[in-house]
Amino acid sequence: MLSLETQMYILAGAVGLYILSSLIYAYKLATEKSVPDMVILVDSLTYDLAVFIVALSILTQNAYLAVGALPLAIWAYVFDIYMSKYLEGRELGD
Amino acid sequence: MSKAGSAFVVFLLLLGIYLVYTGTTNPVDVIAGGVAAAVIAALSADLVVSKPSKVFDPRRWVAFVIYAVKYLTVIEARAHLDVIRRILSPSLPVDPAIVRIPYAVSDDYAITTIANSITNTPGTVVVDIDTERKYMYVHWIDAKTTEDEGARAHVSEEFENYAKLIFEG
Amino acid sequence: MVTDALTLIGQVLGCLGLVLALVGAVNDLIAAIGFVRFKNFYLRLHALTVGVIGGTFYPLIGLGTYALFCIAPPLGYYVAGVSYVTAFFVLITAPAGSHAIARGAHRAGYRPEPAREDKLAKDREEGVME
Amino acid sequence: MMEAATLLWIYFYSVLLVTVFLSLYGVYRRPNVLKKIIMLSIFGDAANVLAVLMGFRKNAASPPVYPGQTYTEWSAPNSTQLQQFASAAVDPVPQVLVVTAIVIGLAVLIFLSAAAILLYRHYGTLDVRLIRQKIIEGGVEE
Amino acid sequence: MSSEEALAIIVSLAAAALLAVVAVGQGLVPVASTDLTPLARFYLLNVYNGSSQLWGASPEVITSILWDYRGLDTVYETAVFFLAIIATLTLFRDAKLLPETAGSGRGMTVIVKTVTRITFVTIPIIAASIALHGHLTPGGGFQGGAAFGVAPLLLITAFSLRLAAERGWSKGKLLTVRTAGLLAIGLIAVSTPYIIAALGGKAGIGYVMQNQPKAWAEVGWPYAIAYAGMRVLFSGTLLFLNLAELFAVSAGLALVFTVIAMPTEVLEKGGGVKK
Amino acid sequence: MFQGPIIFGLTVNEILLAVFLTLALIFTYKTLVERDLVKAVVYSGGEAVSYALAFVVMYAPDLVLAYVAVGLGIYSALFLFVITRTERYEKEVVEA
Repeated sequence: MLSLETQMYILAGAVGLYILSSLIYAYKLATEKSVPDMVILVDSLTYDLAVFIVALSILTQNAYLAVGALPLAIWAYVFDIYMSKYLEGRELGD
Repeated sequence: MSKAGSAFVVFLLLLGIYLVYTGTTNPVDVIAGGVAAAVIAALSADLVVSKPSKVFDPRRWVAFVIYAVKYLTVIEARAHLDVIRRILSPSLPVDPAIVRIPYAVSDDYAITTIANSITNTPGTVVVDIDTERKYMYVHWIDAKTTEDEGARAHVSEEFENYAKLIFEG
Repeated sequence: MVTDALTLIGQVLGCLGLVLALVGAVNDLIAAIGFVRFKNFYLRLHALTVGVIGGTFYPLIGLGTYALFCIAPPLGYYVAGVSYVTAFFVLITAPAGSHAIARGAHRAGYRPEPAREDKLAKDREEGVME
Repeated sequence: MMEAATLLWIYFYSVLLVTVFLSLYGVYRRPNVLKKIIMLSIFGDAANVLAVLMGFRKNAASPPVYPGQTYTEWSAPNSTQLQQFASAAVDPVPQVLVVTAIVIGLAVLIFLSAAAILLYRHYGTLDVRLIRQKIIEGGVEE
Repeated sequence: MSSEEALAIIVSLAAAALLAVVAVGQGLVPVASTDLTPLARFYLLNVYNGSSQLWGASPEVITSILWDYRGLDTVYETAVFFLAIIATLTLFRDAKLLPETAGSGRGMTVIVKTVTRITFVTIPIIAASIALHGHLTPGGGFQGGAAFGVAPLLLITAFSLRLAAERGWSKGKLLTVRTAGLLAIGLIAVSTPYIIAALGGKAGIGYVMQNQPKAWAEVGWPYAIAYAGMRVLFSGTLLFLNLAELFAVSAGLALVFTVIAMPTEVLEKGGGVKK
Repeated sequence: MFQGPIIFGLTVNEILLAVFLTLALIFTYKTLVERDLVKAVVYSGGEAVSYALAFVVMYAPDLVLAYVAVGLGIYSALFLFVITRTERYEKEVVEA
């Protein structure tokens, strides 16, 4: 059983770690050279920030902030699909 | 009959997602979500489910639950610890190879379950799939063997057994 | 009495969820380190998997459980529902996305190097695989 | 010495203005039409964020949505609750404008992309310098 | 990086910093402000205040402003969206969506296809949830429509445009849905005077885009209905406008993507040319 | 209402906002100087994610719903549609 304060400290720690890793991803994204690497970095960044949103919404006690997590997670997948179809060298509607 | 059955299955799935997503179970939401789910299911259910009778088989559900629990706890934890150890150890011990793994299922969902299970365990990623010759090409971070059957025993045999129980037959 | 016990179980589950979220954050950091250390696209895919399943799926489940039991409804249910649906989508879409991008990369000419063997490239050169 | 908060807000405005200027520079100076379109989309996004930033305030703690209302289990708030809500929420007006702006921007970009495809069909290139050269060489197209 | 780019960056940095400092110094922009503008305070205090004469009956301030206080603006904006899509269609007016010319039908691998099947049916239900709860939680017609717009793109990319054509998608059907959405918005916008007339009141009292009754126009849409011991809050016109907007935006986006995803030859030569 | 810790007179949201706006600026710059338009599209995706998070910390969940769908889901597809039909590389700027 954890006290409310401890719970908030744990959440704040998680939020901080997510920000740290997202900064690493962003750094790698800005210095990366090959397209597939960049795409999976955008993926990682997006998934990372989706959890960050939910954690932030619980931490700031604003439930409605969490609504952004789902679009971020789904549309990272959509982005993957476009990019891979482009990399295969085919038209998107093919 | 089959069409109505698949529409019903998709309707249940969509209604479940709607209710979980909105986080309420009050009657108005059930009605509104039900109408929306019924419209979508009537328009595009044949894309998703072709044999609805399979869905109402309790043995498949038991196998699914056992598989889900085992996969999400034991298998994932083992694979995660393995890859995390590789990432954090200073010498970066990797021995990658793209191996060819045969599979013996034919249902789309079974294939997808196997492939997603392989990809979702860190250490193995399905790079390509050949549905005619029934091979998956898997990038393996620590290739213990490059033989087809040996790799299958290491990587996908368990997933395949459960996928057969859940989706085939 | 029974409701007290249920509340206590809920609190314990919620706290376990929080711990899961913290573990997930550490996993995500490790995945980021893996991105830096691995020098090859196909190896980085494994770090991506750690980041997606260990760093996104499990924390979302944990945070959803916490919201379900430790935040007053209806807002707690709302957050929990969003988290669970997001976790479900991550579980089914993320592997398909990595598979698609790996396939696209292999077709675009990115080869896994170093690698002990590349049976896909061999088979495609021989023409058995389209 | 200014407060840290004031400096930070000057930094916000500076960063957004730099983004706006850089994207406008891209629209003006990059030769490729698609690059111009991409930079135009970034320009619109930065302008949107700038608008929303003006409605953001330091002691905000809630989005402008009264929390906890469902279809059936609802009760209209009393004036105390409303005052509390209004003292915590951010400014809704820029957000409303930006919802509109996002959709309009999307429509405009769809049209511009379609036009870019037709431009390539007509001239065989998206480079505005080459297009200009072709127009000069071949006279005015019919 | 060329010297010109460096110069542009330095100039824009300096100009932006200068502008920001001047704007802040002159008090043109809020800086770490802690209070609201009077307009924002008015909206926040009145939108969900049942005792106010000017309330919008919705806890979602943004949707309420969007469709009630600034309703006509939003209707025009939907019309602009409509016209932009019409303009895009006229650029490719000869292209026809036929199964035999719409792509090869090969699509991507079976894994992506199976996952996309599930995703394709679940994105619309998420969009419906966003739109149906638009007056209660963040979301609304635009957001739901934009979310839905990704589903046809996903289907077209993962399978092929051919599947969409074989499933009976056509420009005509999508245009019909889109036009029906816009028409519904228009009808709801002018509905209040007619409702008053139909109820036997004096015609011409209600105004365009009226949601709740006002002191000078005493008839409006109800904001809730009582049924089986519940009071169902649907905020007058807001729910219906959100739904109509969802149909208009999602069908419009699906239409423009099916057109723009056609093979290049069909797009450029028009008609259903054979390869 | 929960306010969070105040660091040097700054709230957590302000600090996060600074981080995300800076990220968006970096991605904008990378988009500007990138000659390969596919990479430019990926960078604009990163920029869209940064701005979406900026909207989150500015308490605008409505805009997040609209903007993520549009910025990451639709713009990137639209640009890739144009790239597949036209050309991938932008030519160097030649001084006149």
